[in-house]
Amino acid sequence: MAFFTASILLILIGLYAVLVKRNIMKIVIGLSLMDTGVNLLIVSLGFIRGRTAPIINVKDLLFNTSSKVVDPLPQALVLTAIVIGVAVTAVALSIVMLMYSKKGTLEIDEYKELKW
Amino acid sequence: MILEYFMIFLLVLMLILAVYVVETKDLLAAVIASGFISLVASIVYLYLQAPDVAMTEAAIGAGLTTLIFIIAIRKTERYEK
Amino acid sequence: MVARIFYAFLILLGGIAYGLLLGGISRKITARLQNRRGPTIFQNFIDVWKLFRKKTAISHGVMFYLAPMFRLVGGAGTFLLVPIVVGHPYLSNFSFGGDLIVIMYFMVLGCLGMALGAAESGHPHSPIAVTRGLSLMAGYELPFVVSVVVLMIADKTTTVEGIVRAQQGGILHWHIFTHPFAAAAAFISLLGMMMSYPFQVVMAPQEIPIGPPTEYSSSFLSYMFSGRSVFAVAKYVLFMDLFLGGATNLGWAFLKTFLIFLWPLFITNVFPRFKLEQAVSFFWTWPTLIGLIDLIRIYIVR
Amino acid sequence: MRKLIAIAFLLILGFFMLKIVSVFPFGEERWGVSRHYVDKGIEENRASNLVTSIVVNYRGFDTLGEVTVLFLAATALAFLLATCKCRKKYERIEASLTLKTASDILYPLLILFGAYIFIHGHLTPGGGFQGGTVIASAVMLMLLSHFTFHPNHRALSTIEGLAGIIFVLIGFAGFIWGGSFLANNILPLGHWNRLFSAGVIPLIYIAIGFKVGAELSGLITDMYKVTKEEE
Amino acid sequence: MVNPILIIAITLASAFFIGILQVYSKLWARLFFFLTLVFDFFAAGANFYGFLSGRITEPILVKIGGFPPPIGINLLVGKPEAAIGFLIFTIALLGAYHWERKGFPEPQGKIMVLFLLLSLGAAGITFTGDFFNLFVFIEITSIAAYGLVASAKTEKSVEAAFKYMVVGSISSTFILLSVVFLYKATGSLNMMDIASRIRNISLTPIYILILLMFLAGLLIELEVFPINGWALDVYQGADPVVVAVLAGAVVKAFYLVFLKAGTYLTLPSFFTLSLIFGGGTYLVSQFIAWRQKDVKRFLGYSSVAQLGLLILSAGFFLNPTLPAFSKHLIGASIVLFIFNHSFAKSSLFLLADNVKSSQLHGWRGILNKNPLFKFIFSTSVFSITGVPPFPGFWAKLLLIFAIPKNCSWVIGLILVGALGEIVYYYRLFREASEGEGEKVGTNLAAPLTGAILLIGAGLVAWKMFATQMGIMFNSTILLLLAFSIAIYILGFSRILQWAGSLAVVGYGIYRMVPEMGANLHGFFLALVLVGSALLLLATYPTSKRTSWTFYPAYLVVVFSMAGLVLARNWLTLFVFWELMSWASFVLINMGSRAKKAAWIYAIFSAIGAYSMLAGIYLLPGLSLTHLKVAGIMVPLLLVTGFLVKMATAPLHVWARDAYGESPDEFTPLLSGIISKMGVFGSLIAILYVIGNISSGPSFRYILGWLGALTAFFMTLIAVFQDDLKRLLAYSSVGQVGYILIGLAIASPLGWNAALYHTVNHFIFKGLLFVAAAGIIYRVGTSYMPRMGGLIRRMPLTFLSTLVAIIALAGIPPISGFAGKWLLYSALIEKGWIFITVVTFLASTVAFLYCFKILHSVFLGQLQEENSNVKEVPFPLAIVEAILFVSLGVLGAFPRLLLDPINRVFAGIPGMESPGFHYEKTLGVVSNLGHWNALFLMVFFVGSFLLALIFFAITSARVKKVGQLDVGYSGEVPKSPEDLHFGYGLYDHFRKAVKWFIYPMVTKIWEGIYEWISAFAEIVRRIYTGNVNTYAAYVILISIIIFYFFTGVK
Repeated sequence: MAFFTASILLILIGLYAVLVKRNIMKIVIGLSLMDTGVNLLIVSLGFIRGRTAPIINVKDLLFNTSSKVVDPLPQALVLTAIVIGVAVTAVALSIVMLMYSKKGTLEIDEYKELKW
Repeated sequence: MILEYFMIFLLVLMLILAVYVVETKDLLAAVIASGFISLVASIVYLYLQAPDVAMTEAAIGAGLTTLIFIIAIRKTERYEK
Repeated sequence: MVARIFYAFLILLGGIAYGLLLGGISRKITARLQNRRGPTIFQNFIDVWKLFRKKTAISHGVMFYLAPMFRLVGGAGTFLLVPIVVGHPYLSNFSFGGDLIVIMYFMVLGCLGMALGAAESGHPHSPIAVTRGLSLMAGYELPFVVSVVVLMIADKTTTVEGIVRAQQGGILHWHIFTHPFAAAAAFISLLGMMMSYPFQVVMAPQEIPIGPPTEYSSSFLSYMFSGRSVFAVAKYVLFMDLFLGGATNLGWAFLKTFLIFLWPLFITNVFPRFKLEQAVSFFWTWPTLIGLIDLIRIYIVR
Repeated sequence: MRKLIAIAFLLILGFFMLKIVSVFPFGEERWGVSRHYVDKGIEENRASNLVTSIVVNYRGFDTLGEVTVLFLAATALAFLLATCKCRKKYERIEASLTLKTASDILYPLLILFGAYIFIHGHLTPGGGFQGGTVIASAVMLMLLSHFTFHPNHRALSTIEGLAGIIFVLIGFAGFIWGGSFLANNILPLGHWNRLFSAGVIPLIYIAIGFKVGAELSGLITDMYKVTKEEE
Repeated sequence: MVNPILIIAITLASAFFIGILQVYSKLWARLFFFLTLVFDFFAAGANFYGFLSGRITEPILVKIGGFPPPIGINLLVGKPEAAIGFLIFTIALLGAYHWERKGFPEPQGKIMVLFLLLSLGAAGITFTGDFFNLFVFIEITSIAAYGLVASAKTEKSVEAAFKYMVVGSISSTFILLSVVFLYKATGSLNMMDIASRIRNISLTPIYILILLMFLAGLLIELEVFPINGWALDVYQGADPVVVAVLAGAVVKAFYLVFLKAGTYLTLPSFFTLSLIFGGGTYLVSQFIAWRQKDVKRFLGYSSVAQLGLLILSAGFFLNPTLPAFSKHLIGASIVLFIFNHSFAKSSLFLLADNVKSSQLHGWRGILNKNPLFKFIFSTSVFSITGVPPFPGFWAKLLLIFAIPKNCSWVIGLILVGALGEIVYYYRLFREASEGEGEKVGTNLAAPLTGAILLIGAGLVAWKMFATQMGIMFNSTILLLLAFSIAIYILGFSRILQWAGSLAVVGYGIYRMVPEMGANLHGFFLALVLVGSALLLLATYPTSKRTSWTFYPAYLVVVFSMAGLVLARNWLTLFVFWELMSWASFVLINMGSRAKKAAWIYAIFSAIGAYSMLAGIYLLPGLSLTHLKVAGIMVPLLLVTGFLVKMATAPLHVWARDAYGESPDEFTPLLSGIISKMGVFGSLIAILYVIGNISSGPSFRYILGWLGALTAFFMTLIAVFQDDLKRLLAYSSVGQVGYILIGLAIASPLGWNAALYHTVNHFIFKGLLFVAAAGIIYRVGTSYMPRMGGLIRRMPLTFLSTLVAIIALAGIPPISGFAGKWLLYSALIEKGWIFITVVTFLASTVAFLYCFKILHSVFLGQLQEENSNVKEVPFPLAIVEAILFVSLGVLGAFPRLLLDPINRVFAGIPGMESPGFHYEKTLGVVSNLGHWNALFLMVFFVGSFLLALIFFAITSARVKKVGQLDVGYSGEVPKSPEDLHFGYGLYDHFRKAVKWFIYPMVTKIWEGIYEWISAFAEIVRRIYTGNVNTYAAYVILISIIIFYFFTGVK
């Protein structure tokens, strides 16, 4: 349960940065924090107490595998999610750099041209 | 049992670091700290029997992400107003 | 039919003569009231004849030329559509041609003709007078319509004959007594129709010399004059039919129309003049309200 | 005030999330379709690493998408920063000789290590993505230490493109000869826990390794080379 | 059939390949790019066609890796997926082509990859049958979209991209989490599998919460209010091409996911949720666009609103209690909406790309300089706002009639929103057609294709759904409508077009003769066709403009009116009604100063049409027979629609300017015949619906009062008009008020009066407007004080005008009196005495403006600048002559018209006896009075001639004098200006009635408009432009959803 709580808190802290921080770089950092939290949560969801990693490198594991390993699917999903996360971060950072090159500031208040 | 307490310690550490990341004015420090969070997370993944994820998180989350953040901060500004 | 047309022609001539006579009488009475001698009561005949005999007449165009005919036909038509003596083979005139609605709209024809001719003259006073006249008409029409509708509803007919028949059987059956408020409204609006004094805005002597026909002269004017006279008589007869129970013979007709004729005459000599907007506002309030009393009564009782 | 409102919102949101996860007790067994992956995985794919088995075969289509995402990110970044004029160049300090020498030595080693990771993706933890990242970190090391290091952009693009195409082509091969896209029955599956086993899985992971390595290297280079013209 | 995996794999491979190729050769990269898109287009098209033609019946299931569904990922392509896939690649191809012609931004290779992967991602979203795979494709789409949105690299575009990125990340986090939770809860990621598993588990609040989380993530992508700030910013800031693809294709893919989620996840509150969010978004967005000054953002509001409507429809579509037929209709409507919106909105955004400024004032007048642009723009706007025969119209119609009666308030919501849409779209229309604008870019091929696709889709929808809805079209009418459109090609020569139009109308009359006059429908048909033919005759010479569309639009109006009166079914009537309204909108908009008028006309037309539609919806049946309805709502709604066209107070606000400023050659039709369609509608509404409700009599009494008040106030206001056409406009409105009174009486006499006056009003008002057109053509102004004395130059026009005016005033012996007489008789017989009084007064006041027309235009002094004008052109003179002769003949022989009217009514129960009979001496005799038209005519003409001859013989020599030769205080006036009394006619009267002519109703309408705008202005402020706020809204809305729809407290 501690894992769940911690990862949810991580998500929330990340979201907090998105909601409150006025620096766009900080917002991107918050998003990446959120990603970390989400990944942690997913992996914790796949965990089964007392099981081993889903790598069948010992003969013993070959039989009756499902009673011996943790759920590999969430891990596979997280693998994808992490890569996607870094991709989003990269694009986000390029957008931030582009924004900075336009106005020379990272303050969100300067980026309110589009509204209403 | 000790392992579990250690894990809880790590989780708390992550949260503290996360708060630091959010609240510090120094973006570079924040990025380094968030990389550290990923590193801690990868240890946690090991505990959760997810070596693949642990590797990925260490390589991508802690390494690559931090790196591109640092580059981006170098190209923009280091301190939050 | 030929006989009928012939008599109608005679009656029309009589009507014109009566109208001119009444005009003379009115001038005489006005003069006497103002401590003047005044012209003779036949002065209007003299005027018409004099104008008619003038050597040249000035015309401003086709409509200007045709307007007096319009005026005369309009007046004559109105006069001939109103029965003088209901049921009389000749004195009921051409009342088969139409009912009260027809009469009320036909009345406008003469005015329209005159307005057209006057307007074509190109004299600025003419349209001023015409617009005043029309505005005033919009004013007095409302109380008049209220009372007419009262009568139509009360008698369940729109024909003049029907209304007259409904008043038979004694003086108290006259609408002036059975529907006094409606009658009052109508008689007040008669003041407007006759352009007697408080409502004398069309031919305001100080402002517009003689009203619409400013540019008219000689024989044109004589036609105009005749038309106007017979038009006035038509209205008196109409009022007689509507409110005073009609007439059983010519004598009554003369008497009643003369009485009606006297009413605006006296008012004329007592009151000062309204401005136009005052006149319209007046008509749209007081007489209308008075008429509405009877209208509402009818609406409820019906 | 804003902070308080934000915290209130987030706490409520967190409450709901906690509510959800509270029905899945931590560490408890709860199998879904993955039971099939676990029980039949070796039989069907012969890859010891079940995660790899899932990532590359059962849910290989996701991975194709994932590769695409990375490719997309690299492309988008290259596109966006192509004309970006960011902050002035830092005064660059020439790296020390130690660093230069060490990175010269480490560079091939790191690349080799990365290659090892993705080649053994079906046997040990790690795979194309992790290996690719290690390769990219080698490139980064060189970038930092050598002032004049310029990865060949054309080569990088070509490698990443070809690797991607190879991935798709392997899928097509499955489509043509194996009956369905990405089918893992066109090559002999081999024996469990051997390097040459698991059919197309290692091939795909190698392609991914190359692709990710090239992409991330390119990405880092693109970001790193963005400079503002001297004013 | 093309395997969907091929589409995705080949696109992917070629994206990678372009990545290589672009390094070496841009040309080859570009070539390859288009090759891929074309392949995709044809592949997706083949699938869609396969489904449409029935060659593919089962959904295509693709097992990737050869694993059966729950194990492996699979693609599932059914009919909807195929449709959306086709749509995505169509739009993508159009967008790519447009971008190519405009020039891709550098580096080109990269942007092409992004573009390709964006469409690929959307297609993946559409095709996939697996939730996690969905997430991956959403991410592909999103990242490509972030890059593309920023691609313009302007300050605005990167700002928009950033906001999009932040909110999009939150959304995908929600989706990812909920997918994983779903996996934990059900043990599967496959959509179908989850659907079957979820049916087996009880829906505890926690499961619902998971589903809601997924939905919340989706709702962010679906741009629901108020978490759509990012979307609007994207619409405003990004390159229009990107926006076209986003709004046209990508969003539709998300919408399909929404539908699938509703189908597979069996969320109990799905209906409520989609109703609240869809309906709310729709309604709010349609109104907050009112004050928007930026065209792209404004189009964004519209997109958001359309999406809201789609979400709302989804709620109904997936409602299990819906009958099968309704479900079918809603499904069709959703498809139509999607296609309509995609094509139209993409076209509009691509058009916006051609205009330099995206500000509203930057669009000023651009339609007038760019005919092709105008065509595309009008087509798209018409389609979006739901004008027949475009798909938007059918979509709206299908949707409305599919919604069950117990949810009828939703209809209200939809229609009110649609009204808001009309207001702002036609504000744009107005702005864009006002004045002379500048040339715009010529990159129009792609939007043109979009517009053509729209038309095609509309016709297909017409063919597919009209009969299903019970809409029946007379084939002759359709043929004639086709001819009308075909007339367009004669546009190079105006006279040819005119002659062609006459031929078409003539042919129409020839074909329609058997239908004419037999009954009510035939009566109006005769009026429409014969009347229009006459008025058409008078259109040729007065126009100096050479718009190719005038005659086609004119004919469309004519034949849609013909179709309208021939309709035997309320819906058919409605379709033609809309066609007529919008074709006449086009015509009104041709007036050079009529842009505002056309706008207001559009708004009021929409008010009328939508309330009519709501009324039709509430009717128990659609055929034109006696229908039993409860309550007053239905008749009220129905009649409101017709009253708008009759311009009855308080719905008359549009009339003054629409009549006054529309092209002179069109106004006769507008006043003479189009307003009569309102009469026709009210007549059948009273006959079939109002006659059957218990409060019918009092309802009719209110209608009567409306008519009387309209007649009175409009007449009064007409007196003070100085513009000829505006005066006639008010007069026309007032006259139609009389007709309404007659209709409301609903006695034989009253309806006789109404129909008589209908025809008569057409004759004299048509004549007056034709004369006005001729006069304005000759004199060059419609401002009456600058005319005068024209009797000397235009005797024929004067004569016919005079006769028309006498008819208008209702003075015997001209025909106008008949209507008056019948009307008063009916009123008095009915006992509506107060209405009688008001009506009488109104017709008295009418004399005032009648004189004004005659005096100001024809009499008085001829102005110097008009001294050389000629008689009106020959065709107009002919029409005038025909009409004025018919006025005179009808005046003498009213039976020529009364007999046909009686024949019409003979078939209607309760109306067999006309309420009057004929006698030899008394003429027409009613229960109350009589009137002998022939006698009056003979008497009048006879005595007039007699008097004239007598005068001519006896009177003195008549001397004609010059126009300045008047007795003027002894002075000799120098110029006509000194003498002409034109300005301020009736100023004295104005003082007397100033309280009555205060434009209260106009002020009220303006007040409503201002109030809504101001309110919208306030609501709009929630889009602060700050990304923190946007994120906060997302969280807020999510927790609200979680709180209210799960039961977890």
